Order: sequence, then structure tokens, then C-alpha cells
Amino acid sequence: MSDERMEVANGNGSAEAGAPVGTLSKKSFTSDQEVRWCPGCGDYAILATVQSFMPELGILPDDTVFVSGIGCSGRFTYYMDTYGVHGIHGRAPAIATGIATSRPDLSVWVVTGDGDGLSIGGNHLIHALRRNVNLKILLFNNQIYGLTKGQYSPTSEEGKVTKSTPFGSVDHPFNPIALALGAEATFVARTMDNDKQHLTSVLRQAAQHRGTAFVEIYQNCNVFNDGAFDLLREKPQGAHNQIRLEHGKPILFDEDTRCVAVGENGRLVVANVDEVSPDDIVVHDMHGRPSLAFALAHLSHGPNEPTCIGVFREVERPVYGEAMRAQVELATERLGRGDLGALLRSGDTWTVSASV
Amino acid sequence: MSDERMEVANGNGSAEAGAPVGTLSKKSFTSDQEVRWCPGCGDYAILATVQSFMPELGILPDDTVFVSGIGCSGRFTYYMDTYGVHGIHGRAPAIATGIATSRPDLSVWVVTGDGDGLSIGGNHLIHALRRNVNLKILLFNNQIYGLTKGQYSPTSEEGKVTKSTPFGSVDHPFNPIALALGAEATFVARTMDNDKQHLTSVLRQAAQHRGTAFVEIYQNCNVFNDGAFDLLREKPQGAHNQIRLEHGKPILFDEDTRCVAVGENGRLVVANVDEVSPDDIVVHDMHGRPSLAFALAHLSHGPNEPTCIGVFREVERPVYGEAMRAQVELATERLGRGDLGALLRSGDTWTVSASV
Amino acid sequence: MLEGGPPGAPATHMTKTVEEKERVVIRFAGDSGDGMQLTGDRFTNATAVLGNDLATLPDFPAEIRAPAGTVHGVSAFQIQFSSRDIMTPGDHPNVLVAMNPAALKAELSTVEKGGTVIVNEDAFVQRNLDKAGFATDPLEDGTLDGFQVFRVPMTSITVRAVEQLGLTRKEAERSKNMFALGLVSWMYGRPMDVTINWLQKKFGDKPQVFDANVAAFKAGYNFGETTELFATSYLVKPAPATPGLYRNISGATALALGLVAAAERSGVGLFYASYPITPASELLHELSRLKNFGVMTLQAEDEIAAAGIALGAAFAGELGVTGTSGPGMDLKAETLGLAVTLELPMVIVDVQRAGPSTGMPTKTEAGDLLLAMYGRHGESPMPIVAAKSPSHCFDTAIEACRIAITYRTPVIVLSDTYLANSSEPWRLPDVDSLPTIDPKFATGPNAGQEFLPYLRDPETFARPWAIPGTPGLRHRIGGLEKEDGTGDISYDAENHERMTHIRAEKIEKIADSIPPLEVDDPDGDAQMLVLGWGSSYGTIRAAARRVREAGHQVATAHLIHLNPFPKNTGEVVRRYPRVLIPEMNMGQLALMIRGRYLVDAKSFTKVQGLPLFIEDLEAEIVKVMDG
Amino acid sequence: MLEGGPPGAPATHMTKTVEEKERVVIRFAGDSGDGMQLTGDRFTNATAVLGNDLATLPDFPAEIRAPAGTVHGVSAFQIQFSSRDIMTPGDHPNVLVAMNPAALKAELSTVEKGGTVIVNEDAFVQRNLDKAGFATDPLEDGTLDGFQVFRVPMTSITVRAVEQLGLTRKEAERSKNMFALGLVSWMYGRPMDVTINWLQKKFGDKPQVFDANVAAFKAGYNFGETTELFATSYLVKPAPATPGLYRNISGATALALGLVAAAERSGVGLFYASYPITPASELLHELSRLKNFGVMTLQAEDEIAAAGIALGAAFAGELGVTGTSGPGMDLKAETLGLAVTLELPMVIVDVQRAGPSTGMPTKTEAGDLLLAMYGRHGESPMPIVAAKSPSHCFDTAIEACRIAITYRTPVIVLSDTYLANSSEPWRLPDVDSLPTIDPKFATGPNAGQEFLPYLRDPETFARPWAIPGTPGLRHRIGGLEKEDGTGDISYDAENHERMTHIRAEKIEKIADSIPPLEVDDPDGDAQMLVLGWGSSYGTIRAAARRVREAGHQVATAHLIHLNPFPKNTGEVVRRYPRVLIPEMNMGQLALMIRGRYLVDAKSFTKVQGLPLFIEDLEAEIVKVMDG
Ligand SMILES: Cc1ncc(C[n+]2csc(CCOP(=O)(O)OP(=O)(O)O)c2C)c(N)n1
Ligand SMILES: Cc1ncc(C[n+]2csc(CCOP(=O)(O)OP(=O)(O)O)c2C)c(N)n1
Ligand code: SF4
Ligand code: SF4
Ligand SMILES: [Mg+2]
Ligand SMILES: [Mg+2]
Repeated sequence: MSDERMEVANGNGSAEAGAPVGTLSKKSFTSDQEVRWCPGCGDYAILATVQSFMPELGILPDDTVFVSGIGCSGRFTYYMDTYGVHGIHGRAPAIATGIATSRPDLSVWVVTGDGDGLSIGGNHLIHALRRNVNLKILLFNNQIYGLTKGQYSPTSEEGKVTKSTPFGSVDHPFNPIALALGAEATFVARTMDNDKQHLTSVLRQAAQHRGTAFVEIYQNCNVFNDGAFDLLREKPQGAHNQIRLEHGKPILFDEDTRCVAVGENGRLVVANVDEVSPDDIVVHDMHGRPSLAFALAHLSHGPNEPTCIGVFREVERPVYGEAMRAQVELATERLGRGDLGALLRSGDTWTVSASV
Repeated sequence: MSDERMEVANGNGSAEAGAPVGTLSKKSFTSDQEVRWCPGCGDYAILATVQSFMPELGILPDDTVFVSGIGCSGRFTYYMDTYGVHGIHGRAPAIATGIATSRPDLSVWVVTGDGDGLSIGGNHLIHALRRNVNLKILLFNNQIYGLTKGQYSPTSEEGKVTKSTPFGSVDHPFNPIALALGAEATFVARTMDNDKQHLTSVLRQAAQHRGTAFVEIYQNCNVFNDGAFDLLREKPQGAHNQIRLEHGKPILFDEDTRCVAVGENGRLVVANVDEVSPDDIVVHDMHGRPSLAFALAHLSHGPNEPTCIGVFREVERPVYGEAMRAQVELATERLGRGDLGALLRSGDTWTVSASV
Repeated sequence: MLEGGPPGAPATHMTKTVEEKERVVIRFAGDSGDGMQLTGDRFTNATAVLGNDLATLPDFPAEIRAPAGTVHGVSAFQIQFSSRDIMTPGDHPNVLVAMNPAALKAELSTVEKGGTVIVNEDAFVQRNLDKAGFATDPLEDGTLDGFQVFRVPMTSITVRAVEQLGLTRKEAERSKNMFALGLVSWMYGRPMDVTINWLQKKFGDKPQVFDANVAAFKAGYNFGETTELFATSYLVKPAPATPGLYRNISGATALALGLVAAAERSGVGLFYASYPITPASELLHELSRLKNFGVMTLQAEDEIAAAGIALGAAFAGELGVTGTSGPGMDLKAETLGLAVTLELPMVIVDVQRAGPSTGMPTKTEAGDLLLAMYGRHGESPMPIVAAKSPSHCFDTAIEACRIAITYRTPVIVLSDTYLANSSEPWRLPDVDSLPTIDPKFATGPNAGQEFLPYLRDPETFARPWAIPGTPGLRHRIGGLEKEDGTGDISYDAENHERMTHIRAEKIEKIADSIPPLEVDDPDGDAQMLVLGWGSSYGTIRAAARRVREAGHQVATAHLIHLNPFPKNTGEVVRRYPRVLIPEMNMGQLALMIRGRYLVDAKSFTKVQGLPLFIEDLEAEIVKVMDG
Repeated sequence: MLEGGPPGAPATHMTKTVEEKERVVIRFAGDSGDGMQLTGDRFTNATAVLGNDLATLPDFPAEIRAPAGTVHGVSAFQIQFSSRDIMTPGDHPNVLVAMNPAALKAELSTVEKGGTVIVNEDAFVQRNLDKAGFATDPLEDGTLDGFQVFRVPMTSITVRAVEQLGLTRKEAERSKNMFALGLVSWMYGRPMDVTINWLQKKFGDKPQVFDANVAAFKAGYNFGETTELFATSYLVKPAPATPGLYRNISGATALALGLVAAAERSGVGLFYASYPITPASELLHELSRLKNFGVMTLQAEDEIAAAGIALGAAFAGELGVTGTSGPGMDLKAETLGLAVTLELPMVIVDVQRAGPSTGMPTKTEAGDLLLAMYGRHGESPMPIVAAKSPSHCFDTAIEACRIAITYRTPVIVLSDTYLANSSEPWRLPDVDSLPTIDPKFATGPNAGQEFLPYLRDPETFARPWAIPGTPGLRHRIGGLEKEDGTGDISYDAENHERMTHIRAEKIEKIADSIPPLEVDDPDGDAQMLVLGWGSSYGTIRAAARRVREAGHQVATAHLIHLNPFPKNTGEVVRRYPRVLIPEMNMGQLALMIRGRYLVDAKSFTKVQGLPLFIEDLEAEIVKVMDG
């Protein structure tokens, strides 16, 4: 088939033909559509990293689907040379659920934004997480509505002055990691647009996870919310503020001078390493109950103080689509593959013979 | 006014006239509509308790509004002799937000169900919680769709056999308390339909809370999901399983033989009192970061093992409607009460004189 | 299975006079707890097996269960059966079986003057009279004057009949509906074995319950037979019917079977995503039982999700179907608009109920036609098909799937509460005779080496259905306007206009594949046409028959395809000087016909949450005829 | 404020020939970053102040910002100004100002043959030519043959003009749009002071920026004046206009002001809940700035919430308003249905954009009329009003609020992208002359000692608006069918029919309070009517004028109220043998008029995301006239 594919130019005028697994490259996942984000937008970096990462999965672009909603982030789909649906605002998780549950053979990715995924699409997101559908959800969080030219979003900090809040916003923002954990998510992670290495490692773990993987990506909107995450990336603050979570490792940061420790009542606190006894230092554990991950999510109120990035949680749970299929197979085993004629005839029937 | 009120029979044929604050009674909050739940439904007990509790607030029925969605729970509104809106499915929090933000003088209550509030209405619920609108939200959780005659709900246990899942449901349920905490709720509590005293005390604290109070009420649907909470109420299991949270008190239960203690990494565990050192026993704290409350919410996977009831969390945060009003007042102070004529004339204007 | 024709009822039968009747309408009414729906179902099956034509109408109380014994708690089941073909459950019952005072209170008004009323005398005690709101006892106070009343102590006889079986009195009493069934079965010579076989199947493993039910049933049968009370029993001969194998079927079941059949005949997997809502939930329930047919069912978090999930499944290559009722249709609108521009096969079932808003959730209406036509922003045309009878829901489902798959478009199926809940005999189609549907999945490039996702079949304007996993056909599609052919995003003015016209023409082209509108005009010289759609079919045909029997001439036609209309529709409506359009709404089809064909079609509307009545329509037809 | 009439441009002006023109269409085009919208705005204000009639049309690129220098990145602003009244921004520019090759590429095709093209020569370097996709330099390769071309090195002159101010070259270059503005201001004798005053206001506190802009502006002005390049300047006399105080206003602003005015004149607080969406977001932005008018604005989590919040506010006694565009209208449908049965005052603004689905979010269309009419399940009638011009959005908003409050009903306001973004001079109304609206809040019982929430005003069928906190008027209302009068839940068949008819009649009754449809038929014997609605008003009037100037007779009429229609609508459309209905959709009003009045109205449709063009409609009118 791959040779056939070699001859075939694919959809939407994309020029390049699919490559066989072995030879997959970044180019295999790059469509021919001109990328139209604002110069300097964090989305470019994410796109480049995702495109270079995908070949590693050894899944053909032909077997990969990207589904997005509406927003700057939503355009992502057009730039991936895979199958793709650019849906409507907030509904990508639903559309993707239909694809993933009916086609376990596909690798299905959702790209959404803080408005698309957490404002209008909040309900579909939490239910997808609860069900553990086999989806990889990338939420580009720029803490603003980019595409509609700069209104505040459910992740914007309180008091945010935007086009729709000239006197400052009065809503308290969501903490996407905490919300996902509250919604029973089985995989929850956070990473940054421009940290290619970290983003890649998170994508890798997300792809390996069976079920819904929720990945929040801090993304810079240099036009409407520039520098929102600078305190997490720029030197020197970045080094001070980034808490990189690694399973099984004690949670240290700021060149190992500071740590996350257990305080009274089991509360987590940020402390100086030399001020706490080593065994009070929290060892990161992605598994088990979500309480630890939740506490870590709430260490900071926003990306301007010590904030965790990496995988907060990873647990095994039945995958929704697979469980559905299993029922179909079980039923078919038990009752035999249904016979339409017999089905129609079920219940009381009677014959009217010509004689009458 | 109250005397005027005395002469007035009120809406929807309800016979009884409003009583002045002093003389408020259960009757003052009881409408004349025939109650139409199935005989034995847990909703009756909740209704009776709410009606007897309301007078205590000293707020006139005239200044009280109940808003509900669709579901058996939704009928609640008709039975309260207050102002009321029986909205559409899942949208009660939105409708109530409009009422509460525009009328800080009113006491606004939302009654919803596990389907109404967590399935179709999930998005409005989490956003109301995030915003901290001045609403008291009572979620009647019977872990089933009652009104539509028995399909599973987002709180039904896995494997639930219902009309829509003859082979058992395959979704993992929400933990409403955890979801609310993940959504930044400022007040989160759980109680039981038939525990008048506990329900009343939770209602009292909810009413006192400034902002959104989220109260999950375990409610028995004796027709489609009978006995779902028996292990939390019937003797002897009830006594073994109920963990009653009280702020500032060590968390003990099962006649103080068992407790909630801090395990390694700050994890909470259920233990026998005599097996843990007293200072490892968790002291309940409603305030501060939500991590403790979240951990308590996740002690059990359902109402069939040791489960917390009571107020999980209570924190102060600006109330949405008030903050909005404050902006209006501030703006009016700063710029003076707007003058329509001046507003129309703003920007470049020019005069066309008759001469031309 | 039984051979057709009435299996001789017990010989003893003949000791009483037997009167022959052409048609009978019976209404069973009792408390929600009394099992009237089951009683009705059983009587229906015995009747069906006996070969009468029939139509049924269950009538449950509103969604919340009312306190026992109250008027709100009354549950009723109506059946009309006949020795000739009939089309409706009947306007007015000839016989009312009232299990308690509330049932009598609720239902008496609909019974024909001089009709028969059979009451469970035991239930007429003060408590129940109060609950039902009777000041005095209707059995005594003349309320029933002019009716033929039979007072039967059903409860006590039943209890006596089953007492030796060692059931509690409460359990025993529960069988009184079987007594009523037995009694009425005797009155109309229904075969006993059908019911007893069914009880065997149902309770075979619970011998005590089985025995109790049989005992009660026989007690009722024998009570009719032996007591003086009933002088006559009635004979309703089988109706002439096309030879074949029959079953009785409700619209809800027929629709489910139709979807499964379409999946089988197209080889495309059925994926049903829905959020429960009365009266559409039945479809979810039915399909979720058919997993061994490979049917995937998903209960979504809301209707928007259900539509999105079905659409996603369609993109993935499944037959994506979502079902709901009015409020859910509102919510699906935006997603259906997306489906229109994605041009993917998808079926949306709207089981209409009385609106607006929550309205009367358990009552019927046909108020969503214009919503189906125009309920999306922008120019967003969608095909619409509507079922005309319970069994026709089967064909309608298949036709909707055929259109969806062939033309790559979402299709709306309109049913309603009445169709979903009522039932009629259905001559089973031969599976192999069912249409096959070719999904024609795209397998390779369609423009030289290129694959253009919006390059169309010149015949149907269908675009390729290229599902993920197909080598080399990768493409991205979305809700933004697309360039003709490539499907690339386009803001070009002419392209938008072209695409808008193409989307409209594609729907119009469907008319090439549908049969012309059939007109029933026996003498061919009627001056008036009654044009209908949806569940009013039976009423219209019955009313027209009566009008004709009264010596007038009237033509009838019934639209299955509401968008596009059959090609000859304009010609047909223009052919008749007078056109009457009866609808269970305020005249929605009438607006479409008037606006499109400029004929002065008159509306006959009924918006009561009930089906049209034959007598009302008959009167209207005559009025319009003369007027 | 300036007195009307052209303030004499500098005396030196006269050293060149001055040619008088009746009307001019100028299109400023450049990169998104070039500030063309601002340039256009400034030119517009100077023109307005000068007393010309005018109409403008901004034309931004699609939502996502395209790379600088590309054709997708081109942002344009078109203005027509005239010494007589004009109604549209004009079909074809007489003058194109192109700041870079991409702008020339994108816009040249629309310029009239022989028109004037002013290019920023400095921008025509290879890099830009490549980005714009020019193989060869259009300034050299004959692309511009047949146009009157002016090559002006705008960038370099600007830089020179401001260099002594010590700005970086980059900053300096940014002022080049001011140079262009100055140049064109000179060409058409626009007053300098208006612009300079504005710069003063804007940059008063940033002297360097202010100086740079003024320097660039003057440099442009003087360049026209002094160089040989421009032989002629043009004089466009003020247009005769009703005396009064004027401002230039866009539809978005006018709509916001109208809502505020309605709140003021009714004494009801304005509560605006919305979810951002192009092109409706402006309304949210405008209103959120007006907090000192007591306006409450809430950005909801989605459109369903926004509608629900506005409805809740209405129940609480506020003027609940929600605004959106097509996709959001779909989502609000269910909540609007609830508002219909709750019978509460509420206003829903739909700023229409090109659909279906996401469509072309920045382009205009009028495709939501039938959605507004029928986009809810069941029988759910709602009044609809549509604005006809930017300034008319003000009156339309007030009228919508009047209907909503007076009749206790949700009301839909239809605007569109074109109306929202374009502007025209507006003669400011005297605030006291604005209609007052009496909310008539219920204060006490309305039936003896009883309060019946659904007891109606016999005139208007309005039910009482009894807001929480009113002593003794406690009541519960919801989406279930309500008993006439009491508002109690009712499943009664006749009641449902009665309520359905009452809801319909209430909307019809609104016609009693609206003016008859005005017909513009100068000679009174036209044989053809052009009937319009919405933003096509200007085009229709202009086209009709041309047709008349060509010696034909044609009548025009424009519907502001789409539901109910003015009472004389039927009489009007029947009066003319020929009726033409031009729409930016596939014929939605046409269907309503044909279906209701059975007149053979013809559709003229344009679905290109653009306003109708005068010349196209003119041609169509003549065609239909002769045809
Ligand atoms: C139903 C609907 N409502 C509103 C919109 C307008 N809209 C498009 S994207 C968007 C928000 C985008 O914000 P976000 O999801 O954060 O994406 P970003 O642009 O920041 O990447 C909105 C409100 C729409 N397209 N559809
Ligand atoms: C838009 C819409 N979708 C679906 C329904 C049908 N419906 C009514 S209530 C309900 C669920 C009720 O469950 P829950 O909220 O748990 O309330 P309960 O009856 O259990 O108290 C559903 C699906 C509806 N009325 N409207
Ligand atoms: S608006 Fe912001 S998020 Fe959108 S493309 Fe531009 S920079 Fe990126
Ligand atoms: S169905 Fe269940 S929840 Fe509803 S009224 Fe009956 S018992 Fe209560
Ligand atoms: Mg964003
Ligand atoms: Mg429930």
C-alpha cells in the first residue's frame, strides 16, 4: 500500500505523499497549507515540535486524525498532513469521541484553546476526561481569546483588562490541571510552547497513555497577551519558578535549593531544602489517588510563582471505546451475530394465508 | 408593606399570603401545588426540611427565588411559595446567575439533579462555581435519571444496568465534590435527604456563605435506583461508613474507632485510631487551599465505603455580582452618572445650519 | 405461530348470543400501577394474531408519577380493531374498562354516547372517590346514565381465584388486570392461548406468579362466559390482508429496526449517540439491546455532544445517527450546520412532542417541520423525511439512511410521540427485498494523482467519503467556507456563492431519486385535495373514506419527503381548485406549499397534544368543499 | 465643533486647477500593520465635518493575522462622499491608495476603469513583490495601463519629514499612513484642522509621536500642493442636509447607544450578557465601557449561558439583552423558546455573518431571517426587527426594547457585518424626543385578592411583569405548558390549543403599534415594487434612483418589522404587478411574502459575503421590468 501511497498526492492540495512507517519524517506530517498565525505566536513552536515528534510514534499520517475547535489554536489541524476535522467552537472533544470510539485503530488528537476547551467546551472536556476516551487533548493556554482579538478567557488572571473588561475582569480563573483532576482525568500534564525537549517528553508520555491524556501547554499570544508566562521561562526567574515533576523523584527546584514538602495536616508547602527534614520532601507519584497531583496543581495560583510542569498524574483505567466494543463482542459471542430476518420476526407473529 | 402583603393571595393560585419576617413559618414557604413525586421519593424529605429551614433565615418568601432545571428535582420550585423559575434542562445556574448578579437583594437558590447539573448542565455549573456568584446550589444526587424513567447518570457507578445500558454502563462516574473543588468552588458540602438535622446544618452554613455554595444531597430514587445510599444510612453500616466532617475537629468515625490520618507523601488514609499516632490524625480544616478537601472527597469511590459528609470547604472570595456592581459604582463615581445626550454627542460632531 | 383466521373460541362460547361487529374501539384505563399498558399490549397481540386490522394508542400520565388513585395518575391504552382496514385508534371508545374512579373520571368524556362502561366495582370506595375528586359515587348518582354499565367486582373475584396459590392479598390483587383482560378477551372472542403462551414465556420461571396470572385471566374469561351479567359476546372477523407473515409493531421499534436494517444493507456500522429525552429515549433503549448486531450506542452528556459524536463517527466511516425531541433539536442546530458543510452522511431523528419549550413532554405534536427546514443559521439546506404510520417508521429510517449515504448529507427524520408509542400490524418484508445502499467509500485519488475532497459525483453532487486510514487520502475539512473541489479554506466571493448554490442543488437533486407524490383520487375527478404529512396519514385516509362514503369526491396525497418535495408536487397541488392541509401545528407545511407553489392551500390545524380526529377532519373537508 | 460648509482650504490651494465632483469613492488599502482603518476613519471624519454625505466600508482580513506583505494581510477602507445624498460606500473606487504590492494585487480589480491609483513606490521592492505573488513589477509590466497612476515614495518622504524628530526609522515609517492621509486630504480639500485636533487629543501626551504624525500629515498635504505630480485637486461641495447636530456613526456603536437609550427611556436597567463572536463582539466592547450608565455587562461561558443569564436578568426586572452572530443564534434557540413561553421582555441581537457553519466570519450576509422566524421547536413565535442602515441601528434597538417591554416577549434584532462595521453621518436626535417606554411593573394583585401571572392586558395580551421582591406577587413559571391565567402547569388539550393561539395572536397584535409600510413611488404609477429588508436599504434606494433617472418608474419599500409585518404589507405587495425582493441570501423574505400573501415575488439573491452592488440591482430591476 505504501508504494501506492507514494504515488498519491493527498487532500487539500497537500503536495507530499505519505511515507511508509520506516521513513516517516517531520515532513510527512507537514501539510502544504501556508501557516497563518501572527509572527511570533507560540503556536509555531508547538506545531514544529508536534510535527517532529509524530514520526517517533511509528503511526502513519493516514492513521492519524487531528480534531480542533475554533480559535487560533483551531487552525492547527490544517497544518498537520493527517486526516483532520476543524470543528465548531468547543465541540472538538465530542467529535473526536465519535471518531475514537468507532475507530480504535486510529490515533486521535484534539487541539483546543483555553476558551474553546474551558469556556464553551468545558462540558465536553470534563466528560471526555471522565470517560477516558482514547484521545490526546492538547490545550493551548494563552490565557486570552486570540482569534476574536483579545477578550479575557476562563484562565485569565483576575482583574485582567481586555476589550470586554475595560475595568478589569472580576472572575476567578480555572486552574486547568485542577479542573481535569476534579473531572477524573487519568493523564494530566502541563508543559510550555517553547521548551521543545519538555514538550516532546510530555507528548511522548501522553501518546503512550491508554485513554484520555490531557496536556495543558502554556502558549504565548504575543499580540493580545504577550509575556504571560515569562516568569516561568525567562532567565533568571524561570529557573527559580519551574518545578519539574518526575515520577519517583523528590520534588526539588531552583537548583535544588527549594522543594515541595509535607506540612501539617498533610498540606503541601514550598520550602527551602535546608529547612526541612529530607523525608518530609515529597516524592512525586503520578499514580494512585489524585490528591497529590491536585495539591501540586494548587501550589501556585498562576504562572508567576513556583509552578509545576510535567506529568501530574497517570493512572490505568478502562478505555471507553474499548469497553463499548467489548460489550458488542461479548453480546455477539453470547447471542451470536444478529440475524436481521430473525430480529424482524421477533415477538408474536402470525401468517395471513392467501386463503383468507 | 407586610400588611399589604397580608391581604394578597400570591401567584399560581397559591392560597397563603406572605407573612411578615417575624411570623415566618414552614407554611410561609409552602405553595398550594400538589406535590407529585413518587410515593417514597427522597425529594419529599428534602422539601420538608428546606421549607422548615427557610424561615430561620429571616428572609421573606417575596425576596427569595428558587430556580431549577428539568428533572424530578426540577419540580421543587413549584412547591416553594417563593418566586421561582422552572427553567430548561441544565441551564438553571445560568438563569440564576442573571437573577443573582442583577439583584443582590435577593436570596437565590438553585435546585438541580445529577443529570441536570452534571451532565447537560456541567459547564454552567463549573463556571458558576468559578465565578462565585451568590447562589446556593442544591444538587439532588440520586445517581440516576429519574424523570426520564431510569437511564444511568454521570454519577452512576460503573457497570450500572439501566434502560440505556442493558449490558452495564462503561463510564467512570464524577465525584461531584471533587469536580466542584476542581472548579474553584468556595463552598462545597455533602449531606443526605433523610438526615433532617445534618441537612439543616449544611443548609444553614451554605446560606451564610457569601458566594456560590455547592451542596450535594444524596437522594433516594426508590423507583429507579432504590437503596443507592443505604450503606451510608441504614444501621449498622451507616454508623460504620459515615465520616462527619466538622471544622477544627480531628476526623474520627465509626464510634471514634477509626480516623483519617496522614500517610506517606502527605496522602490521606483511613486507619484504626489505635494504630496511628494522635498527631497523624487529620484535623478538618475547611479553609485554605482545596487540597485537603479534595483528598477527603477521594477517600471513597462511592457511598458504599467510608464516605465524608458535611462541609468540605468554605473560603472567602469576592462575590461575582458584587464585584460587577462595584465597577458600575466606581465608574459612576469617577466619570459621573452618564448623560445620554453627551454620550450621543461624543466624538467629532458638526452642525449643519439652515443657511446651507 | 398460528394460522390466520379466528381459532374457534371455546365451544361453550356459543351458549350466549354472538353479535358480529365491523369495528370496535376499547379503552383500558386504570392507575399507573394497574398495568393497563400491559393489558392493552396483550389484548392487542391476541387481536393481531386473530387477524383483525388494528391501531393502538397508549396514553401515559405526565412524566412525574402522580399519587396512586388520582386523575393525574391514570394510564390508558386504546385499541381499535376491525374486520376491514382501519387507520387510527379511533376517535371515541365504544368500550371503556375503568379499573378505578380516577380512570372513570378521566376517560368517560371520550366514550361514545351509549357506549359500554365496565368498572371494577371494588375500587369504588370512598377513599378512591375522594382521590378522584368525585363528590358522590358516579355509579349511583346518574353520571353513567345513557351508558351501558357493567359493575364487576374484579379485585375480589381475582383474589378469590388466586387465593389458594398462597400469594399475599397485595400480590393477588395485582393480577386484577389479567382478570379484566380475560373478561374483555371473552367478550370479543380473543384466543386464550396467545396470552397464556406469553405468560408462560414471561413467568415460566416463576410458577406462582404464572399460575396467579393464568388463574386471574381465566377467571375473567369464565366470568364473562358464565355470569348472567353478559348476555352477548361479539365477533369481529379477520380483516382481509395481503398474505404474508405479520407482527404488531410500534413506531419506536420500527424506527430502530429500520436503522439496523439500513446498516446491514449498506455494510456500514451503526453508531447511535443520544441524550435521553421523552419520547425519543425508546430508540436509545431499543438500539442499546442490539449490540450483537454490531450496533454501538452512546449516551452522551447532552444533545450537542450526541450530534458531535455521531458526526465524528460519520467522519470515521460509520452510519452516525442521533435521536432526540424538540428541545434537543434546538441544541443540535449548530452541529447540524457543520454536518451540512462537511457533507458527511448522518441521520438525525426528531420524535416530535408538544412545544414550545418543555411544553407537554408526553403529548404529540408536529411542530418541528419548519425548524427542520430552517433551524440553522445561514443557508444550510437539509433533506427531511417523515414517517406516516408506526410500521412506516421502518421504511422511513431506511430511506433516510439511503439519502444520507448516497448524497453525503445529514438527513432529518421526523416522527412524533403518537407514531412512536402506537402500534399496528406490519407485514414483514423479506430481508433480501430491502434496498441495498452502496457507501462507495473513496479508495484512491480522484483527480489524476490528486485527491480532492470536494470533487463531486456529477450525478448526485456527492463528494467522496474518504475515511481515516485510507492510504493517501488525508484531508482536512471544517466549518469555514471551502473552495470548490479542493476543500481548502476560501474567502473568495464567487466561490462562496457557487458553494452555496451547489449545496442547495445537491439537496434538490435528491428529488431525482424519489418516487412522485401519489394521489388517491378514486374517481379521478375530485375538486379538492387533502395533502398531509407525518402521523396524520391514518386520519386523513379514514376521513376521506367517510367523505367518499357520504357520496362526495375528495383526493388525498401524503408527503414522505418534505425536502426536497417530489418533483410532481407543484403539478399535483395546482391540479385541484381546493387544497386542504391538516397539521398538528399552526400550518407549517401549508406555508411551504403556498410559498413554493403559490396555491391558496388552506390549513386545518389542531394543537392539542393529540392526534387529529377523523370526525373533525371529515367535517372540515366537507366545509371546505362547500365553502 | 465647526460650522457646516467647507472651511476654505489654504489659499495657496488655488494655484492649481480645482475640479468640482459630485461624488468620489476612495479605497485606502495596505498591510494590516499600515493603519489603513485609522487613515480611513480620519478621512471620514474630516469629510463628515466638511458636510458631505458619506458611507464607509471597512474590509479587514480574515480573523487570523496573515504574514505582513501577503494578500491575505491586506486591510482596506472604502469611503464614498458626495455633494448629494448617497446610500452606499459605492460599487467601484474612483481612487485606490495602495501602500504596498499586496494591496494593489488585492484591490485593483475593483477600481473603475480609468480610475486613479496612488501607490507607495518605496514598497515596490522585490521582497514585497514576491510576497504579493507578482512575477514582475506591476508598476512596469503594464498591469496599470488604463489607470491614472501616481507613484509616490511615501516611506522615504515621510522618513525625511520626521527624521529631525529623532525617531527610529521604524517609528518614522509608521507615520506613512498619515502622509497618505495628508496627500488625499489635499486632493479633495479636506480641512487639516480636524485631523490635527484629533492627533492633539490622541497623542497630546506623547509630543514626539504627535509631532511625527503632524509632520507626516503636512508633508503629504504639501506634497500634493507643491509637486508637479498633481495638476488638479477636487472640490466636493457639502450635501444639502437637514439642519442639526451631526456625527459619523457605525452600526455597532449606534446599536449600543440605542440599547442604552432604551434603558434610560424606560427606567429599566440594561443587562447585557454575551459570548464573544465576530462581528457581534463590538457590542460587548462598547457596552462594557459604559458602566457609568449603570450598564451591566457579563461575558458568559457560552451563548446558551448568555441567553439564560439575560433571561434571568429579565425575570429579575432588568432589560435583559444578549448579542451574537449565527453560530450563537443556533445555540440560543432552546433558551429563546423558554423566553417565549415565560413571556418576559428580552432582546436578542443577531449580527449576521456569512454561513453556513463557521462560514466566512468576517464577511456579511443576511441568512438568518428564517432562523429567527422558525429556529425553535414547536410553535414559538417571536417578533423580529431589522436595521436598514448604520445609524438606523439606534432606532431599531429602541424599537426592539419597546416591543419587548410592552408585550413581554423576547425580540430578535437583525443586523449584519456590513451594518456593524460601516458608518454614515447621523443627525443626533434630541434625547427628550426619544420615545419613553413604560415597564408597567406589577405592584399588586390583578384578580381580586389573587395574583394571576398569566392574566393579560386585553389590548396587548401582555402578562404582568412581577419581579421578585414585590410583596405578595410570588409565582412560579416554567417551560411546561401553562394554564391560561393562573400559569399553573397544564396538560389540558384545549388549554394548550388556546395558549398556542394566544401566543401567536400576541405577536400579531404588535402590528397595531407599528407604522404602515411606507412606499416610495414618486410618480405613484410604478408597475413594479422592490421590497427589501436590512442593510440592502441603501443599495435599493440608490438603484431605484438610477432606474428613475433613466426614465423608468419603480416603487420601493423597506421592511423594518419582519414579524409581524406592518398591516398594509399584503395590500402593498398586491398593488404591484411585479415584486422584486433583493436579499443577501437565497430568498428568505421572498418565501415569507409569497407564502403569506400569495404574490409571485421574484428573488434577486447575492450570497458572496458582500453587500449588494447598485449596478447589479439596477440591471436586475430593469430586467424584471421588461421581462
Ligand atoms: C458558537 C461560537 N461562539 C463564538 C465563536 C467566536 N470564537 C471563535 S474562537 C473564540 C475563542 C478563542 O479563544 P481560545 O479558545 O482561547 O483560542 P485562541 O484563539 O486563544 O487560540 C471565540 C469566542 C464561534 N466561532 N462560535
Ligand atoms: C434539552 C433536554 N434534553 C433532555 C431532556 C430530558 N430530560 C429531562 S430530565 C432529564 C434528566 C433528569 O435526571 P436528573 O437531573 O438526575 O434529575 P432526576 O429526575 O433524577 O431528579 C432528562 C434527560 C430535556 N427535558 N431537555
Ligand atoms: S492572536 Fe495570539 S494566539 Fe492568535 S495567532 Fe496571533 S499571537 Fe497567536
Ligand atoms: S422517579 Fe425517582 S426521583 Fe423521580 S419522583 Fe420518582 S422516586 Fe423520586
Ligand atoms: Mg486562548
Ligand atoms: Mg438524578
